[in-house]
This record gives sequence, structure tokens and C-alpha cells, in this order.
Amino acid sequence: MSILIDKDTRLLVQGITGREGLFHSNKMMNYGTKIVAGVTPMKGGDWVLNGKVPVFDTMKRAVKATGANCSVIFVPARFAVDAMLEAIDAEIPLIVCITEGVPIQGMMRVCNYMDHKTACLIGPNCPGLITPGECKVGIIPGDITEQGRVGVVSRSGTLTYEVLYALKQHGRGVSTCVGIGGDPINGTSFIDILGLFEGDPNTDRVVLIGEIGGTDEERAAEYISDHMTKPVIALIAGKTAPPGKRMGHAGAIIEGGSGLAADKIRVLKNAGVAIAEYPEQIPELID
Amino acid sequence: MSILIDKDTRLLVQGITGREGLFHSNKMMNYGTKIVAGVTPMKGGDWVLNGKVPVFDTMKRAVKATGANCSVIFVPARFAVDAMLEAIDAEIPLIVCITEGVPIQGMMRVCNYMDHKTACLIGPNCPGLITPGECKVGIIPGDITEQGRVGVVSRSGTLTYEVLYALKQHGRGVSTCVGIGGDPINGTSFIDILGLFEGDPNTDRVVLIGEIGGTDEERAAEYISDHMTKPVIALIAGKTAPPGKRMGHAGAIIEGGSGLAADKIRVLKNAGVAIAEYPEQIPELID
Amino acid sequence: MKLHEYQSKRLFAKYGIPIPRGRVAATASEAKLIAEELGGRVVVKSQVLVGGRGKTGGVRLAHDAEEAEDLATQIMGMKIKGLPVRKVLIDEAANIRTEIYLGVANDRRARCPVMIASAEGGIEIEEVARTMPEKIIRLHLDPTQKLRRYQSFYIAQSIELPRDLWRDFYKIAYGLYEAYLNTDANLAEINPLVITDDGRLLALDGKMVLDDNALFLHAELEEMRDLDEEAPEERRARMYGLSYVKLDGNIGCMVNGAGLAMVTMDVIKLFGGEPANFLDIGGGAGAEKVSAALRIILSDPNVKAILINVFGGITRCDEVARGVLSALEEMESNIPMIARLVGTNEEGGRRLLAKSNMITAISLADAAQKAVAAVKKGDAE
Amino acid sequence: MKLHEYQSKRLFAKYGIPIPRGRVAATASEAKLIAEELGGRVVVKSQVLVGGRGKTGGVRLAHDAEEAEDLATQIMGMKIKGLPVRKVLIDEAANIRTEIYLGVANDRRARCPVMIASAEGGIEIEEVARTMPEKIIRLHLDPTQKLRRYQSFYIAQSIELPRDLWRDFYKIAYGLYEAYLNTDANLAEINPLVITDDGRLLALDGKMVLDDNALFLHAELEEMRDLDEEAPEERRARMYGLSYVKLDGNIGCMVNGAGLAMVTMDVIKLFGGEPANFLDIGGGAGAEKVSAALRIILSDPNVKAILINVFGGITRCDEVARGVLSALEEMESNIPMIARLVGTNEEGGRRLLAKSNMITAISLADAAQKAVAAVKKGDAE
Repeated sequence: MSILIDKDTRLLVQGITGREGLFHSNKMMNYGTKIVAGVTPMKGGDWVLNGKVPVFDTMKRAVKATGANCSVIFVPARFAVDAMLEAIDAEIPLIVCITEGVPIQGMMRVCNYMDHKTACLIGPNCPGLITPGECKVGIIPGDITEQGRVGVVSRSGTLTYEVLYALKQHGRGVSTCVGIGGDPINGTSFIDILGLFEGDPNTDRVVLIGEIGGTDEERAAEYISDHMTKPVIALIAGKTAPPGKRMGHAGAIIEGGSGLAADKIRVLKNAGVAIAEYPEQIPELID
Repeated sequence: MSILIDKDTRLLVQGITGREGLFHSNKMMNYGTKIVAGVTPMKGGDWVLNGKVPVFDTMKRAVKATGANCSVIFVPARFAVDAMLEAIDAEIPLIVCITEGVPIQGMMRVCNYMDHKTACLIGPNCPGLITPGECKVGIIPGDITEQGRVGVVSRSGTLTYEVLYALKQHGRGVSTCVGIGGDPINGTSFIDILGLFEGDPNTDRVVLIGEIGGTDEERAAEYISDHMTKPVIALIAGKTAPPGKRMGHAGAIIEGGSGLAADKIRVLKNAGVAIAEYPEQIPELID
Repeated sequence: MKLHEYQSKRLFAKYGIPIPRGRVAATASEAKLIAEELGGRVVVKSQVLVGGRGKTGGVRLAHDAEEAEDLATQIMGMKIKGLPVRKVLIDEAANIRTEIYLGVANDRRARCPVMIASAEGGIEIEEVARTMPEKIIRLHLDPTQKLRRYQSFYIAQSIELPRDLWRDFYKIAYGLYEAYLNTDANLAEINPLVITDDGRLLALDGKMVLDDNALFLHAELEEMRDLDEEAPEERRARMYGLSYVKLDGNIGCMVNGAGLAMVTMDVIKLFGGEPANFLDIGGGAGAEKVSAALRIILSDPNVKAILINVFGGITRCDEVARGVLSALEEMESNIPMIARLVGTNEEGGRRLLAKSNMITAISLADAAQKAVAAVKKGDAE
Repeated sequence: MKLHEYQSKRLFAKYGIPIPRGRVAATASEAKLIAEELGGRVVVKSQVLVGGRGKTGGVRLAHDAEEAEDLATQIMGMKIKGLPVRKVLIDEAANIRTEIYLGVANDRRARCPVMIASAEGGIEIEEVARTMPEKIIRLHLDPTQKLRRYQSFYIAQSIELPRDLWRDFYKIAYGLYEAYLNTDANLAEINPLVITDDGRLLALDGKMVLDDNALFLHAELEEMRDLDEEAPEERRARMYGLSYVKLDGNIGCMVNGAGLAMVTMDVIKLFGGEPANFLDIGGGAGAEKVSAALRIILSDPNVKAILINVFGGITRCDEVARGVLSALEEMESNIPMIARLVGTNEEGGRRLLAKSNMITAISLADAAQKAVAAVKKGDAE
């Protein structure tokens, strides 16, 4: 019915006792997500969310006790690398890191470590995932999207909300929306998610939200033209961004001629992708 | 006709200009092994072995220029970790490290690095391989064995020669003989080689030469009873070795009750392996 | 965070990389003193955080201490690409035989560090990449390992470095990689790395860019930040945790989220306008932050209209409205403002702004069109 | 190479691990001086490279400096498991609430380091492994990464360490892993790591075993080798690059290759004999090395027969023969010798030995039987 998360997802929240962690855990639980455990070192033994969710000191203990199969990370940036490594070591199959501001070399070490393992990492610096009506992992507002057959994958946060909102305004629902995050080095890339959508019987078409910097969109274009049968619509942010300046996202810096929005749009068009100029155009292009 | 090496092996020698490297390169070439290149940093451009083999400064250059698909390492112990890493980086599929005295933690880093890659490493501290009549990689004397249908795998050096010699005395030839080395941490283990012999149509039975220390023989026993259809004969060295003392091989130290010869012999027997008391018994057990 | 040349080279020296003798001066007389100490010819180098200083006359050769003082006076009176020169580095002059490029950077695609080298040093590597891509050697490195000798030899051979310099080159490449790893750098480059006419390797110029997100691991490096080198509004933005980039247009933008902020700029342009800035207030910004953001936009004299585009999630629209109102209380302004608030507490936000003289919009396209129209109207008046 | 307790603890301290105040003494009066400096109760600990010193009276508590001097005198007169005590460590006495075990070792099977911990400290970990295996916590570590906080917390929790000590425990576990990595250790252990009755963690006793093959990377550690602690013949063997272990039997063995040497011992035993030693002359040994090896064997008064088993490969049989003859020239001996030489230059070797009074054998089994017979014959005479 969806990719990566669904109603059987057993979610663990790393940093559940923090302000952000607790706030969003409440929202996720209210949405219907099964939160089975939280982890905060030195807070093991506490219970949170009206006494419904136990807190553990370490991931290994939490996973053993609760059978969690997905973890979402809300810890401060300075602890995020540790949190990801701990989740990998605890053999969590799906790890979602919301935290923004993770050091790049720390992420290199995480990716290097992951190469030995089978975990799937979404993020960091991402809004997380939502499978409308079933499960939400992260911070995507639950009320701006509904169940449907459009898959959404994005490097952005609020721009994703904007697109989900525009889709909903036009009566379009979503199978799963995945925010892969805007950092220069992250876990899952566009092509991983495109492959999952291509194989998902409940996804008819895919919206890809990219931005300047890096070559993820170019690789996606290659993948789409080689492997995708489902139609793809793309929106690329940063057409007006001047080269060499960092536009908020650590990933959105244009390095030495590559990573330009115009180049990305050109190769995506060549791969048969419909390009939207702004969010409200997307529903029109789908119809 | 054999495993791992044969007449199509294109061998590269790391440390070819050293005393040991040059001596054994000569022997290997006289045996019929195709030596296509040597590598010694700062000696690139030289030619050795009567001007037949070019020397390169770096592995990448040598592999690119000669299409080598196997490398044998004769460099001094202090350069061996580098040599192995360089061979892995140059994407050599079969790496054989003869060098003795490689630091253990250096080997841990090599193994950790290999986990990302597809290379196969034999050794270190091993005599290498021989496929009689076709190819020899390492230092096993060519005249003590002949072509046949017995596979030999061993953690030892001269003890292997002794066994090959005993087999030849009784008219038994060998498909391939692999010395995996006596260090506590090495690349390929017994079970990797047993699997290859099991799948090799030219191997009828296998001789396994083990020794005290570690649990490689125990894992081999498990593998034999689960996966091997061909008969296995084993010789385990160190029945009289006192615990806690290092018997030459860095791997042959008995640690805290495990690794004893008696334990190894027991589990091998239980796996249906015939146990030889001394080398000359092996040919008798084969007949 | 970019480091000055002299800061980068000081770090290099710490990692065993040979650099010219020299020191930084903040006044011309100090420059003279240093030149006297060094003796002989010196190079007077402006210390500003932009590339291409040489072409603009920001790097000059002095034959003696008097000339060094003169040149320092001249250079410290300059602006290079808009940045005033406040310091000069006085380095002993080297006799150069060959110029090489050597750098370590993040490879996003391979998700690991990459060492880059070229026999074509002394010019920007981007320029080499454009004109002579075959002259660039790239080698991926393992972020958990130190540089290995064979890796440096491979590079040395590939850029055709004379073999007698390979061992020294190894020390330099090793040190550069250590410097990159130990400072959490995004970039560490020596350009040019020269061979002197007496056959030594010397790091003549250097540049390091550190990862702002990793500075908490390196308190000692944070102190190297040169506050004078940031545009004052960018510094103010940074202090408030805002992400702000000044641009040349006249429609100020305030948006939550980097992607949405870029799209907002794109849509303004699409409808014929020119954004005056990029500004991301981040997630969950409170009224104070929003107020600071608006004041930064208002302080730009080019701004003729302001577009506020907020998609509430963690960010609450009523908080945004409160911030806007508080900024407008402090700084009165006649600049037309277009607000488009959607999501969390959207009603509350709209209600608050209803009291002010604000144009509202229902969609991003609508908002952008209204902002462009407002500028045109202003121009016409 | 094993380090003494005091050497290990000195290294620990360097890596931030808290150890008791104390110093090593080579004389009883020095011990008294140190005890006076420390004040209060002290522990007098023999420094010998064997386990189980406590049980043999090699570790004693002194209530004052005079008692410390007395105990030091007694202990320095002792032999522990055959080793004379030449130094004592004088440590301030700790009040112990709990004893923990914490170590890092090589995991051969997983091919990486493993951290081992147990709430049952103060006894040998092998003992715990045998009697209470469920009390042992193992955690595999990445040799390219430092210890992570969560890893130490997992261990701390598993051994039920009070939570208020977790942060201090992290520092200790982190330091121990650093010490292990930075010295290329095979083993680094704190046993016991105690909680004192005022609630602090303290490394009361420690042990490190370094990788001999990695000492070339750590010249400063090689200097810690205690030559007095090796049996003189083992030291001599090491200097010649021979691998020698003395055993209790009476048939001396000289073999090339460790595996073959062990099998030679096994076959001697199989035919009713007892090997006097393990001796591997290594690959490609020259006459001088062989001669040294034979002299070491001959210096063992228990030896009643000698078996020389050489399978020539890199090693040349004629070289071996030459070495044997040269040793016999130096040290005349009536001990019967059985030589079995096969492989490279086997003919030459046999020809040389023909001149001497040597028994030859065609196979290993044959050689072993002849050696056993020679001993029996000697005993009978």
C-alpha cells in the first residue's frame, strides 16, 4: 500500500525526552503511528506520552524489549552522528534522522560505516516520511495530505508541504511522501526511492522535488530514463540562486559550474520528466 | 581444473626487486607461472628477471598496463599493510601475502577495509598456492608435488610441504594446494577454500592441515558436516603444546581453554573427518 | 567558515607542511618591520576572503623593506571585490620552478573525501577543471584512515612530479589530509604548491573552508572567524540563526525553509520580478526571530516590496504575524508587503495581520504576482 | 611483549584513566620512602609478569611505612611461579566497594577488537568465562573508530553500573580503547576496576600485552621490555630470530617452520618420548642461526637426544648441516642426534653430516622413533 512505512511500523524515537522529540512524538502518535519506545541516555525507566511509551538508556535494550523496526532521530546536532551509529549497531532497518546541522565528515563516517550494514538511512536534515492514513515518521504535518496514488520524494522541507498541500487542494492524495533531506551527504538518494515507487503497486506517478547543488537530480534523470515506467513530475528549486552562495541548505551550494538548476532541468526533461515552474503547477501536470 | 590459480593467472609481484621477491619470482617463472609485472615504489621503469618483467612504482599503473589479476606480496613486514591496501585499491581480485610478522591491528584494518570490496586475500604469513603443472604463487617448492585430484588447505608452511611430499611419495597428486597462513587474523579461512574444493570437479578429496589456536578448525568442522560431500582428512599440529605459550605462529597460542588440538580433533571427527597422527599417515587414510 | 591565507598556512605548518617564513601585519609600519626581519625580497599579500587577489593587484613583490611598506600602504587602502583589505601577509619571496595544485574536498556523490591534484597550479582549480579537465587527478580517500604512502605516490606520479620529491610530497599530502580531517574542513587546498629553483616543495598559498556545523568540535578554530569579513547584515542574520544571502533585486523575501525560499525567489523571477535576498527563518521560528528577519530586509535600501511566504508546520503562522508586527512597530515603513500564510495557526496569523496594511495572497504564484505588481506600481508613481 | 602492572597503569594514566597514587621501588628502603610520601596504608605489589600474584603472597597490605619496608623485603626475596621479584609497586590503598573487569582484546574470529566487561572483577577473566559465562559482556569494536559514548553506556548498563558513574566509565573505557589502539596491544585490561567507598572509579590493577610485530611502530614502548623477565635461553633465541619455548621433556627438537615443529613434538610424544622444547629456525636460516639454535638446545641439561627435522624449501639442507657442524665444533657433545633432511640441497646436507656421528632418518615417524630409542638406550646404560 506504500513504501518504507505503514500501519505495522513499530517506531522508536531517539531523543524522545527533548522538547522537539516530545512535541513531534505527540503529533505522530495522534496521527496513529505506533510509537513503541523512546531512547534518551540516562533517562531509562521513565515513561512518556501519558505513560504510554517507555524510555530506554540505549538502543540495544530498547530494540530488544520492544521489537522496534524504525527509528526517528530528534537529538541535537552534536549527538546526531552517535545516534545514527547507535541505531545502525542496534540493527534498526529504517533510520530517519530529522536533525539539522550534522557535521559533514561525521556523515561521511556514518555512510562509511553503513556500507558494511544493511540499514536504510533517511536524512539527516529531512522532514521524514508520511504514508497518509497509516503512519507518519518525522515532522510532516499530517493534515496537509491524504491517501492517494502519487509518490512524493523531496530534498526539501516546507517546499514539500507546499507541494502536498497543492496536491490536496486539487484532490490528489499520496501513497507515501519521503523527504530525503537537503544535506550534501545523506543516506538514501532519489534513485533509491524512485526504485521503491516504481515497484509499489499503489503508486501511479511520482513527484520529485529537487534543488541546486550536487548531482542527485542528474543521477535520478539517468535512472528514470533507464528504469522508470511511471510518469515523473519534477520541481527544481534555485533557478535564481547565484553560484557559490549557500542557500540555507548545506547541500544547496553550487560548486564550480555543476549543480545548476538549469542543468538539472535539462537532463530531467531529456529523461521525459515533466517540469513544474512552481508548486501549484504540479497537480495540473499530473492531470 | 583447479581453484583460484591456473595457467591463465597473470601474476604481479609486490616487492619484486627485494632479495626474497626476486628469488621466488625466478622460481615461479621457472615453474611456468606468467609473471606480468612487478611493483616497487621508486623503481618504476626497471626491468627484472632477465629483462622480461617490467617494474612499476604503483599498483594502479601496473594493473592498468599489464592486466594482472593476481598479486603476491613479498615486501618487509612494515610495508605489508600498505601493500595489501594498495592491492585492494587497485582491484586485484586475488591477493596473496607471503610476508610474516604483520601487525595484528594492521590486519584488522585491512580486513575492515576489505569488507567493502570484493577482493580475496590469502595470508599473510603463508606459503601461497600451487596448482601443479600450471601455476605457483608463493614459495611452495614446485618439485615436491604433482598434478592430481587431492585438494590441500593448510595454516602451516613446511608442514604443508611435508604433506605434499608424503602424498607424492605415495603417488598422489594435488589439484590445488592453498596455504592460508598461520596468523591470528588473516584473509581467507578454511571454509572459504573448502567451499571452492567442494565445487571443483577436479578435486576428489581434501586434506586440511590445522593447528592449535583460534576456532577456524571448529568452523571448518561445522561447514564440512553441513556442506561437504567429498571426504576430508585432517592433521592438527600442536597436540603437545602447553597452553599460553606462543609456538612460533602468531596464531598458535592457546587462549583460555579454547583452541586446543584435542577439541579441534574431536569436532572434526564428529564431522566425519579422518584424522592423521602424522604426515605420512595421510596417504594411507586417502587410500 | 573560510580561513584567511595566513590562518590556513599556519595550520598547514602545524601539520608539517613547509610554508615560507612570514607574518601578518595590520599596519604598513608593521609590514616594514617584518620585511626587515625576513631580509631580501618579500611578497606583500592582501588578506581578504575572496579568490583572484593577484589579478586585482592585491599581491605584490617588494625588493626591500621600504618598498614593502609602500606596497602595504597601497594594498591596505584597496577594496577587493568589495571587501576592504585590513591585513597583509609579508612572506619571504620564493624562486619558483613549477606550480602544482593539491587539495582535499568533500565528494558529495562518493560520500567521502577526495584528494585533487594537478600539475597546473597557481590558477583556480575550477578554471583548470573547465579548460583542461584531463590535467586533474582525483583520488577518493577513506574518512577513517590516514593517507597511505602509495596513495601519495600514485598522485605524485600522475602529476609527473620528479621522483626525488615523492617522499617530501607524501609528508605534505599526509599533513594536508590530517589538517582536513582534524579541523572538519570542507576544503583544504595548497595552491600553488611550488617546486623552488633549489628543488624544494613549498606551500606558497593556501585556503581552508571549515564546516560551520562542526565548529562545536573545534572551539580553537571558531576563534579564527574574521567578523570584519562578513557583510554586516549576514553577520546579524547568523547571530539570530537566520540564513540570509543578499542579492541584487528589489523584492525582499522572508520564507520558512530553504527549498521554499529558493522557489519563492524563482517564482518572483518567473513573473518578472527580481528578488532582493534569500532569507530562511528556519523551522519553528518565534516572533523575535521573525522580527529580526524583517528588520534585516527593511535595512536594505533597494527593497521596494516584501513577500512573506510561510507554510506553517513547526512554524506557527500567528508567531510569524506577531514578529512582523513587532518589527513594523520599531521601523516604520511604507514598503508594500504581501503576506501568504498557510498551515499551523493560519487563521490566527491572518487575523493579526488584518490590522496592518498588508496585502494577502492565497497561493505562492498569487503572492509573487502581487509583489511584482507592487514594485511596478511604486516605480510608476 | 607483556608489560608490568606499573607500566600498564602508567600508560592508562596517560589516557586519562584514574589510577592510585604510587611508584615503583627496586629496594626495600625505596619502598619505605614511597610509603612515607603517600602516607597512610599502602599496598606492596610484586612486579612479575605472571598472573595470580595475590594468591602466592606477592601482594600485601601495609599499615605504615615500616611495614611496607618489611613486606617489600619479604616480597623481593620471593620467586613467583619461578620468576624472582626484582621490583615492587607501592600504591596507596583504596577502600573498595565493588570490583569490575574491563578489557579490550583481539577477537580472531570476528577479526576486530572486542571490549569485554564483567561485574565480577578481581579474578581472572578466564576463570569467570569458565564458571559464570553469563556474567561476561562482549562488544565488538571498529578498529577505525574511537569508542562511542553509547557503546560504553551499553556496557555500563549491562554490568549494572550505577548510572551516576556512566560518564566517568565512558572516559575510562574510551581511554582504554585508545591505549589499546595507540600501542598496537593484543590485550589491555583493568582488573579490578573498582568503585571506591566514596563512589569513584579507580583502575587498581592493569595488564597490557603488546604485539611484538608492531613494536617497530612504537620505539618508546620497546624500551619498556624487561629483559630480566625472559628465560635467558628464550632471550638468546629471540636475538637470533629463533622461536624457542622450553618444555619439560628430554628430546631436543630443531625444526624449520612452526607447524612442522609442533607436529615433530606431537610425533615424538606419539612414539613415547617427551619433547624438551619447541624450536623453529624459521625460513631460509643460515648456518650461523642454525648453530645458535643447536647451542641453545645443548645448553639444556635435560636434553638426552636431539631430533633435527628440516624440510628444505627456502631453507637449504647443506646450510643446516654446516650450522650443525659448527655448533658441534664449539660445544663438544655426546648426546645422540637424529637428522632428517629433505628438500633443497638434501644431498649436500647428508654428505656433510656423514662425517659426523649422526643418525639419519628417512621420514619424520622414523626420526621420532629413533630419537625415542636413543633416549631409552641412554637411560638403560
